[in-house]
Amino acid sequence: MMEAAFYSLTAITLLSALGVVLARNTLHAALLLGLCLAGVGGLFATLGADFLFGGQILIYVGGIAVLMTFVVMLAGRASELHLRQVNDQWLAALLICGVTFMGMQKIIDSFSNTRAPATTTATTAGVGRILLDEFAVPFEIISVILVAALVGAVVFSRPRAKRDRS
Amino acid sequence: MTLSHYLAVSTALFLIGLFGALTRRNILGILMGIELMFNAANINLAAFNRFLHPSGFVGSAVAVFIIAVAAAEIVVGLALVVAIYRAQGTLYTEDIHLLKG
Amino acid sequence: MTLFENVHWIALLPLIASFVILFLGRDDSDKSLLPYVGITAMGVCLIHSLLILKGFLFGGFKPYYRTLPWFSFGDFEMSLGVLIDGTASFMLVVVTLVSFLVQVYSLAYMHGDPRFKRYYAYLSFFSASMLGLVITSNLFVFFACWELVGVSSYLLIGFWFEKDGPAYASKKAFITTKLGDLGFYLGLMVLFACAGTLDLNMLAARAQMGPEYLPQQTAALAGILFLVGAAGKSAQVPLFIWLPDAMEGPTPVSALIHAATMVAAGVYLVARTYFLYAASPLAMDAVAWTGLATAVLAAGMAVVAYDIKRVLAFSTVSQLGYMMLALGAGGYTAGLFHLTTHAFFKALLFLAAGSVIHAVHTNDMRQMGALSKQMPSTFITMTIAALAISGFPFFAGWYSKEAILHAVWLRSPLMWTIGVLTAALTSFYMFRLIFLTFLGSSRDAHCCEHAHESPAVMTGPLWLLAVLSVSSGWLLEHNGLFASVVHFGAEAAAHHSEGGLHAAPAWLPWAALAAFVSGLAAAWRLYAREDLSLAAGIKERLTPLFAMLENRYGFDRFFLMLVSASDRLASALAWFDDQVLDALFIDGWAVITRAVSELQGLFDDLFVDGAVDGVGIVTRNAGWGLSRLVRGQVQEYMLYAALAVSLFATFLMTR
Amino acid sequence: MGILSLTIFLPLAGALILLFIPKEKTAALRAVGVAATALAFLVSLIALFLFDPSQPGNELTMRLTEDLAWIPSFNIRYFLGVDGLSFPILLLTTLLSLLAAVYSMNIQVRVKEFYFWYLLLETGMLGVFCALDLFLFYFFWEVTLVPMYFLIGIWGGPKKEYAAIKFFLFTLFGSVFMLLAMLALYFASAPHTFDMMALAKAHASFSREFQIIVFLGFYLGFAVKIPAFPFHTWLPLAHVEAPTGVSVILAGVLLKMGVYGILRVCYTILPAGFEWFLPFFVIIALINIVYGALCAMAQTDMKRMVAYSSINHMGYAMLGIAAVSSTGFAGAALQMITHGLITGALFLLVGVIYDRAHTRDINAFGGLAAKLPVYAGLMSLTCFASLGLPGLAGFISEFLCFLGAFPAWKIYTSIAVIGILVTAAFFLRMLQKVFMGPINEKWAGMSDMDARELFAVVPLAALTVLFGVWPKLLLDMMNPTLSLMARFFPDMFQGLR
Amino acid sequence: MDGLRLLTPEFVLGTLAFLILLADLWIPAKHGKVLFHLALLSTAVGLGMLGLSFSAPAFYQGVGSLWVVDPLSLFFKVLILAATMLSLFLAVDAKRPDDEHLGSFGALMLLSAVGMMLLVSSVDLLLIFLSLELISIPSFILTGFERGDRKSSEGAIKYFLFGAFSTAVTVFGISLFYGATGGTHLLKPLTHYVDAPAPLFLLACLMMLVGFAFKVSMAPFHFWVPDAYEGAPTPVTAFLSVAPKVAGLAMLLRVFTRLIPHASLDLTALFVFLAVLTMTIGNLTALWQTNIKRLLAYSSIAQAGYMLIGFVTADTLGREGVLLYALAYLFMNMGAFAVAVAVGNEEGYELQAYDGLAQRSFGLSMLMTFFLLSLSGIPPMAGFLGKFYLFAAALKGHFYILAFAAVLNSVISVYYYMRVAYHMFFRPARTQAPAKTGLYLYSSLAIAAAGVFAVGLYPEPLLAVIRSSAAMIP
Repeated sequence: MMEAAFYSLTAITLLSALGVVLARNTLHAALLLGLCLAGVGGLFATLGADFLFGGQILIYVGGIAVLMTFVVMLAGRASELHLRQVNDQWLAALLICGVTFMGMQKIIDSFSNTRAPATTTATTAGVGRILLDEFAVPFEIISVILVAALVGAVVFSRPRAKRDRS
Repeated sequence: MTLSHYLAVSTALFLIGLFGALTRRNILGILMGIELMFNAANINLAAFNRFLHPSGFVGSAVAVFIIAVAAAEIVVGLALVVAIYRAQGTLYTEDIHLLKG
Repeated sequence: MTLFENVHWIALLPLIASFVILFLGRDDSDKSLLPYVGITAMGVCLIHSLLILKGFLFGGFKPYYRTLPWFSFGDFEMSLGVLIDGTASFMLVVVTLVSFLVQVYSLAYMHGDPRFKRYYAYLSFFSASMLGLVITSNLFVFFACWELVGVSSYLLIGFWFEKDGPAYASKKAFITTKLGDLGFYLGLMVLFACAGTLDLNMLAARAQMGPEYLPQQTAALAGILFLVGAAGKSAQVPLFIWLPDAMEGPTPVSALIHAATMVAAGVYLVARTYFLYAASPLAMDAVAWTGLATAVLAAGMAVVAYDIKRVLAFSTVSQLGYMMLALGAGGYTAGLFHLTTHAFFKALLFLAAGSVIHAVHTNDMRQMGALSKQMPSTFITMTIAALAISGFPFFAGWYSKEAILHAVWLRSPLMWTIGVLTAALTSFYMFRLIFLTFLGSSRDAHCCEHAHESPAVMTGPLWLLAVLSVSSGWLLEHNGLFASVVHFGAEAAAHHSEGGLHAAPAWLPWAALAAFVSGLAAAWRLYAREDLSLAAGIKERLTPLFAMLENRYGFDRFFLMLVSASDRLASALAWFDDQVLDALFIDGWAVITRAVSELQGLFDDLFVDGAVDGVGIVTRNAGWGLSRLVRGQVQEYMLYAALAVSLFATFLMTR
Repeated sequence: MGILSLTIFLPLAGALILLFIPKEKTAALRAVGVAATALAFLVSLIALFLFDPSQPGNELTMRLTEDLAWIPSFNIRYFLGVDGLSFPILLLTTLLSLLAAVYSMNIQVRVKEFYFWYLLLETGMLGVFCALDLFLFYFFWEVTLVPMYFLIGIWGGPKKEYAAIKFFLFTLFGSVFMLLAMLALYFASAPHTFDMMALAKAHASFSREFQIIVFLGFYLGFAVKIPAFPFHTWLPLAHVEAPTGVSVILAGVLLKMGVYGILRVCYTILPAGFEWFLPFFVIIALINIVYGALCAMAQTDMKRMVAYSSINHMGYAMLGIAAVSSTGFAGAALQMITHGLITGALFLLVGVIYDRAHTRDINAFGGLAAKLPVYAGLMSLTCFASLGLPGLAGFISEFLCFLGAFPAWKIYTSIAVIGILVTAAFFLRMLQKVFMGPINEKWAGMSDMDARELFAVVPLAALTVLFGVWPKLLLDMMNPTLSLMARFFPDMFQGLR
Repeated sequence: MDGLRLLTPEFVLGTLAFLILLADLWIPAKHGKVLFHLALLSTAVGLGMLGLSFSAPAFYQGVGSLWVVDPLSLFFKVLILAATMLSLFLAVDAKRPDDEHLGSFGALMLLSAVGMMLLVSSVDLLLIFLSLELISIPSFILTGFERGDRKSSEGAIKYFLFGAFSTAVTVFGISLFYGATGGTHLLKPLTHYVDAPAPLFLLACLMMLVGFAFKVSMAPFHFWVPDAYEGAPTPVTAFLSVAPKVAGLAMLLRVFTRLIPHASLDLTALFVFLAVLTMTIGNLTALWQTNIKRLLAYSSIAQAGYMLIGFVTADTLGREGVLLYALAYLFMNMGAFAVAVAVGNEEGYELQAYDGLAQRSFGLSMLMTFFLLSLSGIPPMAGFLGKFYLFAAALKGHFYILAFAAVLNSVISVYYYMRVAYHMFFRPARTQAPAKTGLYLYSSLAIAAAGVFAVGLYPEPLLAVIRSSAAMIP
């Protein structure tokens, strides 16, 4: 059961991720991103991280992916079908990725016998507690960061200035 | 399921994201790639929390922060993208080359 | 002994006079009275010198030596000092006398020259340097004066600097003598390194203490190096090349410098450092052979010269060779005796030649002829001088040459043979000069018809010198007067001078006389007539020989080649410095940055472009170094970062 | 405030005053500039009376010392003092600065900046010769760079910018290694110090290998400054492009910093390193002498020729040092002074003719002696002094250098005398082409030297003659120090003795 | 949750930033400058609070849960606020297209500064990560603040993309770190991991480093620097070139020399390489620049390379060197940017704008020369002493290659620094009008110049402060 869930979610996640980076149409990519993020959420669920699962679905899938899609549609012309969505350095990038994966293999293999302990705890409460206690200051900071980001959004989306210096 | 499986998935996701970030010609594509990389980290955190350090919640908590930061970054990023698109009508990186040398 | 205590004034007075003449008075014309300052100073010096000489000859003066510190360096001290012995006292008289006469003579000769005053300043300066050289007790000061003599001769030879000839000649003279001076310079170092002093008295004392204090090699080395210096100044082989050119200077200058004084400085140097040569047979041989070679080679060149002053110049070189030969053969007294007598008759020859030139405004003997009637005084005095130099019995030159040949015979009959041959040549070319100039027919009417006798201020010195040329030999030889004052050490003098007379065969003087007569006869046969075709015929038949003689045996060409070679070397080095060495440093790091950019280009071509479009390597990599790395593509930046991380990771994981 | 500080900082004070004078008031600016240098000169003359050259004891005794804590964290002190080696150079510096400042009154553009940089430069130079703390030494050393950059770059000749940056980079290149070497010494000493005197006392505690490496660091800094082959290539350009007054300072003083440093730092603190390097050093000296002279001979630009002759002359000083004997040291120290005087005068004189003719090409002139007797006289005097004519200062110093070096390096010294001949050759050729021969009618209207020029040149010429006939004046000041220095390491440099 | 009081200055400043944001809504654009003054006031208040922390160490210094406040962090906080203040000075007198959103500008700068202040105190990876984000996000926005300017947007997007990218790598590293140690805290005993680092731990450290390196513009993570610096409004460039860089260095010093010493990870050789690479790339590339901001950007990369020396040597001397250099760098770089602002207001930022500046504004060009000379390490300016300190540290720690490379680099750097001087002094002026400056610009110039000379000429009092500031609690 778990294995089936894991492998199917993995397949969804990785395949849609490949779609995100390879799709010629940016809109497709954005939609696949949503799917991929949902798949990751599913993986969280298989790990028993239900708080994370909720957060992932709400924020990522419901927020980020949707926002991304909007922007893609907004910037319609830019996401038109394009001859090529991949630039000149794909070979180098591929090499880097391949080499890195082979390097990571050693680390990944070292955990091939690590299985999950039997007991799982409901994480939501625990995470909530830690956020308000040990990580209270970071929690404050994240709110400041979000405000700053909002200010940024406001600044950037002001109407264009009268004169263009370039 | 062993930890290796999850690590393999996260690594793969990370590298796919990396590949996307390095090769997409469209700024939005790069952004999406970076998002994938963030998610790979989150999988790691959740998996480590579950497999190696089940007694605490630090991993999950950190993942929550990462999700929030990613959201903040996306907000800024998308605002910038929109601004650039309005100014220049393009989102292709090779068209954005006033600054170089 | 106030004579001795004030002896340094002999050098200082003309020096002061020189500065007075140079800096006082704005009038540079011949109206200026300042030259008389110089003449007066020289007169005083002359009297002083004569008094000293008299003291040595008749008053039993002992050599005088006094020093005072000049400066100290490190652990050593350099002293200023005077060392007056018999040799120096004779030298003093010779220099002051000739200098005085030349200054008087120049009053007329240089009359009308725009830089009349400066001429006298230079003359006084020269005399001062020369006298300083004579009296000093320290080889370092000797060298200093030696150089100053050189520079004043530079100024005097180049006195008419508006003309290219003198300008060139003065430079040539300076450089050539400077080349010799390097030897002197190194010699000083050799001696100083060995003895820690350059004081002549101390060095001589050291030499007498034996070879452990002055090793034979050191003595030989220093001696030969000094000989090189002397060869430069005294125009010995192979450094004689400057002297003929130096005739571009005013004739009185030639008389002063190139006859009597400066060129004798080399001989004087050898004489002053004779203890070195006495300690080293090798050095002695070097001196002798150099002298001999010079004597005969220069005589040969004198035979073919037509410039009246050049004949005299070569003659001077030849006679200086004679003196060197004498010194090298151990005839210390003989050499210096010849130096003294030669100074008189050679000065006379030059001044007389100057008188001729003054009259006819040319140096070329082919344009002269039959001047004896127009210029009787000059003719007579010059003939006297010619007789003296050629060794006419009982004239001054006869005595000194006899003494030399004696000394040389004792040393080596071969040298003697060549010496006699040279004497014959001397007689030949001297009378060739006399006959061409004063007898025969007037070959260039334009030159000769206006010729007239020079004024008394010029002929006066001529007559005085003529008297000396005739009498000085007998006066000094008489009773061994000269040898009693001028000798090297007690035994040496006895052995070489007096003792030698008994060892030589009796027919020896007759051989010299025969040489004189044959030379005179040959000259008479060839040149004492209106028709010179016989001489021309000989010249035609012996063209290669004449060509060689006229080319001065190729020495000039050799040195010119040396000069142009060093010029070329200099240009090559300058080019190297400018184009290679400099570029190496300046472009060095440009090369490095370019190499870095090439690497980057390689990387680009392999990975970034390789897959799709090969933008030409050339266009991409031409130039801008690392900044090409930043082409404004953010993904490239990321690529480099990712590459770095994966490289570092691989590096970390695999070690 | 000690008298050395006063000397050093008077020019700086002048520079600061200049900043408050409007740039249009050129007369006032010039007056302040010259006055500051003159005051510094006067103060240094006063110091001459206070200076005691004697050296009792076996260690160097510094005179007129000032010692204040500056950066105690690094044991860095404001430590000034002079001895028989540095004090004459100090006097030379103030004198040349004054004369060059007077000569530079003909600068017409940007007078304020000129004197500002100029005075700053003087402060730096004076500091270098007084500093007894390595840090302070380096501090002043670097302070000289920047003003020189601007002085060459703003008021120089056609290639001034290139020359300026080349000078800057070359010198900095050398000096940064000096910085490293200095730090290495600091850490090697116990207790850590930059005090040159203390370091010299501690020299035995540094291993030979360490000394060699540190020596090379210092040498690089000094060699560029001297300039020693092959680091000399900045010199011809910088000298040629710099304005006359600055060339004088450059050749007269800045080059001395290198030689001074070799003696003060390399020799006293790092004898083993110096001993190791000596065979190379003497070869470099030889190359400097012969190569410099030959390069000079190939030049047709008078200034360039003089510049190369500086390379040659500094070679004599290096040769003197290579002797490691009191005689050689005396020669080198004297050579520094005499070269400063003579080459300073030469540059001034070349400047005089350049101001009139706007060319320095030797072949462009001819027969000027008749037209400009005073100029010709001074020029000949200076040229003869430079080629080592007795009676003029260069002769004594040159001779002492050779005399000192000969016992130690017979072959090299014998070859090096060729330099004398070549020097004579090119100076005489220059004299012949410029002053002799038929007059070039183009320059018929040329005027002889004016009062400003004479004021700048005549003192130098007079001193050249004075020290030529009476070198005792200088040597007595130097001798105790140099003899002591030569005795420093009785059991080293055996091969030379 | 203990030790919140230690962060009082940060809280106060953050609150003030929010107040300014609010005020921005109320104050009309034409009085926008008031907001700058408010921001300035806030920095002054922040500095005051820091003064308080200095004066009452028992209360305001100590170990908190995720943070520590020790002399080292306080020193850097002062530095950061000073940089912020000077940048705001420049912002007041810099030319702007309009006066809108000036409150946001000031507030973002303050927030970024708060992030840096947190960063230098952090001893927890989560806090470090969030501080980095708090620095970065306002920085992105500030960089793109001149929305009319395409260069500004372009700089911002490049900065953002590269920043987000390196954040992603860092986050992955943090996740691995969590996996290896079971937490994000750095204060708990890590000896087990540090003494025999597992591949996982090593990789974690390496990937985390990417984000840190990005912040201090360590090569090869420096590529964003010139683009962002050129595009950003000049006061922002000044801010970015100093504050985040020194903050990042402080964090590196704490984390990788004390908590996880790089020597024990055998990473020292790598850091030597990176330090050399950073200064060399910075300097060599700067040689070709014709834009003053870009030139200063590359120069700032090189300067970071010098500061890394102290990080590599990881001893007291090196740390003191970093502190001193950071302070000197603050003065000299701020000074240089102040001049750049003054000239750039009318003439732009190409080097041609500096042609003949000496004839137009003599004082300005002199000051610029001094700042540049200080940057290249010529006495008697502050930069020399800083370099001296760092070179000394390198030699003392036997990092000869590093010392060698550093001195060679400082020679190379002179070439381009002096090229600015070449334009100012050697080229003829195109106009005669002096460059426009204002009171604030003058004050910042004066402060910078005073700092540069005071540090260079009489550093002893300062060195005492630095010695005491080099102390770290953990």
